[in-house]
Amino acid sequence: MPHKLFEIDKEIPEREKHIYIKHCSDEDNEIDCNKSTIPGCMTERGCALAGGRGVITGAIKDVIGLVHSPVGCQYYTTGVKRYPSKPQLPNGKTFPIDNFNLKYSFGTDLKEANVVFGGTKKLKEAIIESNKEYPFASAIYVNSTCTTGLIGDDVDAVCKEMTEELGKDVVAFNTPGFSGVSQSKGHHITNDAVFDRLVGTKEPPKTTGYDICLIGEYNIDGDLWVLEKYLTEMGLNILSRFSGDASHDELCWMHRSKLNLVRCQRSATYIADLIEEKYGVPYKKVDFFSTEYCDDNLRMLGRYFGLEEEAEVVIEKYHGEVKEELKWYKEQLSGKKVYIFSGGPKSWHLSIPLEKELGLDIIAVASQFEHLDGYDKMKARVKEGTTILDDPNSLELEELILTNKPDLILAGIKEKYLAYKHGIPAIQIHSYENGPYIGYEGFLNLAKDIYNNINAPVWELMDFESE
Amino acid sequence: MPHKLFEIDKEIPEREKHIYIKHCSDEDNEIDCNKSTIPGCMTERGCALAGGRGVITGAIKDVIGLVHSPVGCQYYTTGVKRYPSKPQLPNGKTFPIDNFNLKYSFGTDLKEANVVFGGTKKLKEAIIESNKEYPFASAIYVNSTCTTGLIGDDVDAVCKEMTEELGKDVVAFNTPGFSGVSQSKGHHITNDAVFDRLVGTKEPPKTTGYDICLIGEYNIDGDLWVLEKYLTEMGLNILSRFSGDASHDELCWMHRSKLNLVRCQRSATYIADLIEEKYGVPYKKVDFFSTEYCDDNLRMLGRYFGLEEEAEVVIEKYHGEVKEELKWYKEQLSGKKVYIFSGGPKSWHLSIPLEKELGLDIIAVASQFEHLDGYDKMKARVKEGTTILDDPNSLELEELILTNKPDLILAGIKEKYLAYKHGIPAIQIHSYENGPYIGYEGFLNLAKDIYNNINAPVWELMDFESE
Amino acid sequence: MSVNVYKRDRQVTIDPLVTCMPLGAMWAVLGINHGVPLVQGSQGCSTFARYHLARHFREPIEIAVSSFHESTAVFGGKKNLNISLKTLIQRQNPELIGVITTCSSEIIGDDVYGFVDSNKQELKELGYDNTEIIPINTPSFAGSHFAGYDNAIDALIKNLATPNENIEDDNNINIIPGLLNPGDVNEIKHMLDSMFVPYTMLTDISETFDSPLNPKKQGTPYFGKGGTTVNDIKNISASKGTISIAKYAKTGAETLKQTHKVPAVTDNLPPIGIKGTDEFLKTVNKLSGYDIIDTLMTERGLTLDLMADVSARYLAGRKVVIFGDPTLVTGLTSLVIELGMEVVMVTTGSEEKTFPTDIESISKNQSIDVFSEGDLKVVEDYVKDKDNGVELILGSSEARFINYDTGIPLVRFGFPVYDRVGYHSQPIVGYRGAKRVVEMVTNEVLAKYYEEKHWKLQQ
Amino acid sequence: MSVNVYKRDRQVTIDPLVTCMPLGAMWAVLGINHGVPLVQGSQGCSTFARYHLARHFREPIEIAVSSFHESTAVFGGKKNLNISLKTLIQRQNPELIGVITTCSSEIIGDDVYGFVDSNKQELKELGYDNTEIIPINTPSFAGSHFAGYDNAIDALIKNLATPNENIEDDNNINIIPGLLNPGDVNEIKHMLDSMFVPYTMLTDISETFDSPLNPKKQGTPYFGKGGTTVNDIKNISASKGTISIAKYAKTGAETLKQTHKVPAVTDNLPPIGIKGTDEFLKTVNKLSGYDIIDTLMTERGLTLDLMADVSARYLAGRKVVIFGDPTLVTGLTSLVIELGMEVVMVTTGSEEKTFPTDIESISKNQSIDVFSEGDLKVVEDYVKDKDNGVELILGSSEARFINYDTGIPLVRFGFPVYDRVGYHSQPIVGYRGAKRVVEMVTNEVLAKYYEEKHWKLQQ
Repeated sequence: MPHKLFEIDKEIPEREKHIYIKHCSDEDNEIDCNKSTIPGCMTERGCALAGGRGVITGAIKDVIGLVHSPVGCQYYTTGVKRYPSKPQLPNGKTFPIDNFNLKYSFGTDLKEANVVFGGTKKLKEAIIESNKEYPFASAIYVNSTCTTGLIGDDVDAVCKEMTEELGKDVVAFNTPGFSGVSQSKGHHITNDAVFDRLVGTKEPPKTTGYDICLIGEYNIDGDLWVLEKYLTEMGLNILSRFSGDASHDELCWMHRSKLNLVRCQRSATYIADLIEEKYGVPYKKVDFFSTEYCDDNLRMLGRYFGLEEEAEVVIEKYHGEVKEELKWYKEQLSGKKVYIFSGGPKSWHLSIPLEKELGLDIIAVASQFEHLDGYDKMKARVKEGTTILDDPNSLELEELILTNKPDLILAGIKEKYLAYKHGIPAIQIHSYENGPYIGYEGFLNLAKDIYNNINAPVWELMDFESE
Repeated sequence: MPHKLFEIDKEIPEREKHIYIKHCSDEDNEIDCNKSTIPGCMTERGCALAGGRGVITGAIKDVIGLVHSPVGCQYYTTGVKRYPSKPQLPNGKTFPIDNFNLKYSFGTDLKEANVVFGGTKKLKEAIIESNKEYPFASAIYVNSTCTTGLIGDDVDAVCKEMTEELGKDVVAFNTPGFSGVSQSKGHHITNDAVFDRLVGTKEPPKTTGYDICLIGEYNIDGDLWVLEKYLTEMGLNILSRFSGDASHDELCWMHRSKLNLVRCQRSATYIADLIEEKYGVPYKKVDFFSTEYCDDNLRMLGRYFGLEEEAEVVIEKYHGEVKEELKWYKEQLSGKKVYIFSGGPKSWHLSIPLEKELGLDIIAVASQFEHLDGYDKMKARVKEGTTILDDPNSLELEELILTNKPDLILAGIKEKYLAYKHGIPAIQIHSYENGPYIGYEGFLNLAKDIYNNINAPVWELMDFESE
Repeated sequence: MSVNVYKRDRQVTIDPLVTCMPLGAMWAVLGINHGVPLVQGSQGCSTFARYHLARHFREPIEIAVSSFHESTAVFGGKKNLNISLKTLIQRQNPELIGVITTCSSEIIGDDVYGFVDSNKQELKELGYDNTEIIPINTPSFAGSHFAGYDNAIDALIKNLATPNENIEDDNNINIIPGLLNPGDVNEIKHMLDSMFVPYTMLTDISETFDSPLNPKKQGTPYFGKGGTTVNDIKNISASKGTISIAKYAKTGAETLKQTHKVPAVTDNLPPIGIKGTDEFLKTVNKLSGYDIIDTLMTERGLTLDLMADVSARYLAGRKVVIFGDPTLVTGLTSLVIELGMEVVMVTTGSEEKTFPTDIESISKNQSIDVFSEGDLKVVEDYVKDKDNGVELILGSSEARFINYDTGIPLVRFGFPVYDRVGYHSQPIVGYRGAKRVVEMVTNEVLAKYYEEKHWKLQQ
Repeated sequence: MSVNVYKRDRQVTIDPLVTCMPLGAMWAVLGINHGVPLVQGSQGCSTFARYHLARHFREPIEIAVSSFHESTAVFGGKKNLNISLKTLIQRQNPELIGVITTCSSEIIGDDVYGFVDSNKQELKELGYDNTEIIPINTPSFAGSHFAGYDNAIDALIKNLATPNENIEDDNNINIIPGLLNPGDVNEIKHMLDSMFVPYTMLTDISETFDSPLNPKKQGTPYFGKGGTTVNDIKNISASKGTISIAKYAKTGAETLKQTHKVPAVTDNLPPIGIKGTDEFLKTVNKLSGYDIIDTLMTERGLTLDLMADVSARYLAGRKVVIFGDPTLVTGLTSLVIELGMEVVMVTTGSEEKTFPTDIESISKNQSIDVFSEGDLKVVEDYVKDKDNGVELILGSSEARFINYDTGIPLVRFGFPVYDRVGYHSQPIVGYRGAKRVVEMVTNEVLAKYYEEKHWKLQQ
């Protein structure tokens, strides 16, 4: 009986199929996933707009991101992600505003009249005005939303018209919040739109035999810059990024990459597939969390590009820097029980590294919006008896805490403070605490954050009477 | 009956002679002043150490100021005055520590054993250590205090010995707190010591026919820098300062000045007299508070040095800059009643300017430690009926507030908050609020502070019921 | 002197200062003891709001959603709501569920009133009749979160307040706080407690948004501590009066006046600054008959004491921009003027009809630029225009980059403040809140404008 | 782990962190309702102290002086004292005069006890017998202002506490707060009030050093509001116990124990941080028998909640230097360690025998450098030594130039704080004080170490 119905779920037994306890090697049991959430069950999932503008296009440094919606959708997607960007552009110029993507959001702030009479006129004006305000922006990305989806505004047509009028790309992303079952749908829509509308429309200033494209790497808290350092030092050239610290132009010439590396395989394999299919550019799924995966993947790239020695130099240098410290942290952390609840793939990225390299005991893994392929990887990478949850809700989190008594939870901001209330340390694994978390130094940062969270003296002070 | 006994003073009738109401032209009535304060009467006066180290030597930028005392005397004189200094030295070098005079105080922190067995050994060690810590200090000034005065430490002898040992000036200032009736005694002692021990011991790198020495200007909140600007622009050369923003060496060559200007005539006329007597350098008492005095005194200097035209240029420039604004302030402030309670001469410096140039009504003036010559000037510069007080105490201030109902008090920090408690605005006239207060721009600063204090909306909010 | 009212000359909103209606309704519902907001809409509508509330309060924010998907757009949201209510009640057994509509549910024409009615019946038959279910209309495009809050409070009052025939006449005062932080609500409670005035906070987020950490006492499912009980709201119809602190949240007070004859005071200055707090206390005194006691006058005196110490000396004439919640901006403008500072520009992000005249009535001899329905870009352009000589910004963390780019100090208040800690739990209202604001303002001025001339700080 | 105790290797003091004994005695006497300190010494001894207290509290500080001059050195201070007492009593009619000796009066051998006795007789004959006159020995060279405070409290207790035969046994607790700020004393009072414990504060500067501004109610001659009454002190001999918050101020508690059998608790952690406050409340509970009520536990939980939010995320391992009052430094060291930060160095400026062991007992696994009898130069050298990696300074305004020169944030506490406002009126003791410290520390860390990577502040 690998599935498990939580106590709190007795009234919603359909949840049983979403929660699985790993048992021997039974490969057949499928976890129910990527399905509609039970209404009112206190899900942690978001919507397609979050997946599109929030996760992907919000990381691009030089575009005007315009949300066509009542004010809320724009408000909520304004500068909330930890997506720093540098103003350097691939043409050698400097974008006039630092962290433009974090600083400015644009929106149509639709009012009742617009809903009744349609919002396209306001959208056009907003596009023109935005462009006037920041004429140096490389492109304008327009997201449609629940409201504009439902009232039937033809955002594609407006964007097409505006592209011609302004002489720069104005791109429509049709991401009404109700599309699909989670933010995952927004990823897919955005992948498709970027591919359909942009990829192949520009050529890079120059190409080399070592050009790669980092796909699904959003530069959370500087992750991308860590990888960029390793890859550049071993001789590769980052031709495009999708989409952390990326410029608009880079997306347009992703087809010129020699190899695409897919970092977040949930949100961005789509575009890698499409590019491979249309342009024949191969891709590799890569994993740079932890020192071992980092070693492996850098070596793989070394082999692929004939840069084996260069890869070893990079590995020796950066792995060497963290080895001793990680050893110390492993000693401190051994046996501590951890529950990983990521948005998507971090639950399978991190399970083995945390166990092998930090001695932690992964007792449960979960994801908001993974698909079956992701759950298969999760299953493969956890030990017997580990609980795997799809789209767990707040009440399940609480039951898991009280039943399984983890020492630490890796989750998002919504779960973090809930865990705290039950006396359990929690780290924000979506946006990190003191990241970056990728690569060698990133894994050390993660180890430090884990150590500091578990060992924060405050947890020993909970009880007045025990003093 | 020009003297007045305050109601609160009925048990200490000797106070009557210290409080005088200006009447017609009776010149003969002397105000009792520069006498011992009645014990326990809540005087605002300080001690000789305050007058010596606090007022005069604490302004010098490049000397180690060492207080030979239990820790309190040092503690209390550490960086408390608003005496900024610039690190530039007359030899063209830069003193390695910015605002050294504000940042560091030195002391012997005498303990019981030192009191019993004498403190000179500790003093020597302290001098040697201080010098070792800051070998670039130009000299070491040692103040004796009540304790070291009473236990009979021969500070002069120690300083003499140390001067030889260290090869730099180590100067004794014998300023026990009980010397004299107020801080005024400390001024005198310090004037004498500087003259006896330093003046004439060095020669300036070069001299000109326009060399002057600013005596009794301590650079409160940057006052000196204002005057320096005017004087330099009209072609004079500030050869020495006594002692704001001064270097030690400047004091040693004060005798080479062509003319000494005495700014604070209470604390520093002594040394001007001594220099004139011994070296024949004439001095002028100057007054740069307000635009009119500033005009007059710059013109006087212009005549003296044959720089009449240059003086006019400076006057036109700087007086011109403030004229209109001062006019506006005068309109706003006309008729507001003011009580000036300064340490020394500001009570006579400011009375006419505040009336003539700001329209204020000076209803009372007072001083902590003025001497008879000062009170004569006060008397001469106030209108009929003005109350003049010598060494007024807190209780008299309260009676004056409740009886005469001033709109503003210019006084020190100890009186400021007491005035506030009775709902009366107060400006710190010793150390200023938003100074500098001297010169044209300084007078405008003072006008602004007066205006802002009187018009602070908070004074209209005192009464809950009136709303 | 006067205010100069400017309207934004753009259609596009660049960095909005407000969000849409549902958030205000969630806020209101989360002030109910064991209250759960249920968003009738897409998952983003709850998740985004939870995220934003969580990062401000650093607390768990439990908001349910009926998870609209494509099919809902076609078939309507009735089924979603049915399942949601049942799931919520079965699993969490809340005292109250606020059914909060969204742009989606409103556009597709969901009849939430009808849905709720039929559901209540169904649930009753299933034996679940302990939970109040309150429909709240908050079509996102119809207003800001302030309006959403107003609708929610009104809906709670309309649906819960029962006729006062059976309720003994009491001395209760109702307070509609508006979107105040826990620290502010606590300060209002402190003032009322000091006067021994019984009150009902409509609603009370002071503990639900700022709950103590005490795992041993923490039950499941999680509910924040405190909140106004459903019963308390049922009993408000016999109150002595209702004070709405925020003008944008006066509808509930008016409803209560119309339906139950409870006097309503809805047009006062908020209790921010001396005058505002004076006015508030006098109103409480007038409505309740309870005396304003000396401890409050001591607090007043302590604040005045600080104001006297700092206003002429450090603050006079310094130019200030204030943006945010219209009530808070109005109150802070009053306080900042009481400090002798110069308010040069204010904006609220939402269109509040009386805001310009409110500002004008407190502007004294100052000339203030009022931007109606501004956004952060309006603030940024104003602050970065050197001709305006802005020396201080009062606003939310939204202005962090303006502060970062210009070095002009930002004194944080209101919502959201996420780049510093503790702000939500400290007041700006009341005399003690005023004192805190004066401290913050002065200390920022000292650090920025006096530190470079450090000697001025020596006494 | 351990502490490394260093002694200053200089005879010379560079920027002292303490002043001499009389200031402590003045502080104690100013905590008496209508109490006046009378300094038997030179004018500087009162004026300097008034200046320093005034710039910290921004309040009138009325301290009398008997104005020693040269003649006094020759003839002794008897006449000065006679006149002073008469003048003071006639003009101000205080409830109590503390006659505070100085280096001068002690060196010339003034017998203040004898002087006061003969004066009392004289004054009685003149009809002035309402004022208590308490001689307090504070020879400046015999210790720091902490010792002066201790002497004063002890003198007050010795001279005023009357045998308890005629006093009904009561539940009173005595608190000797040490040189705490008004905000701290108020917080202690808040905790006791919450528990309904009756208490006598020995002495209480909470209002005399922080008086409300209310000119209409302000009498003359000026006395600060509040303070402990002479009568209250007279009655303490029947108390349930005395808690001395500061170890340097335990003599009075011991005296009361010896003379009146009042239990004394003098060796606890101060109520700073969670453990310290827990310990304090348990002691109060134990001595008084009154329960620790839930509101205090809520405050505790709110502080823990903030600590959980910030400690691992922003503060863990950051290196801190703390200097100042030994009690406050001990308490703050405990709190800072509770935050997961690393205290690398502490110093007090005075020589406190138990300070190193106190620090050691709370050092947990940290290695802390303790400088016995340090001065500001010790702090400066330590902070400026890059090898020490100091990231934060907790101390008084004295460290302003270290902050100015290095940019390392200074979180201000204690005495004196004159370059910012409001600090004296806000607590660092108790759970709420701890919360305030955590807020200040975290916000300084965020501004200094996170602002440059601003994106980290977005959630």
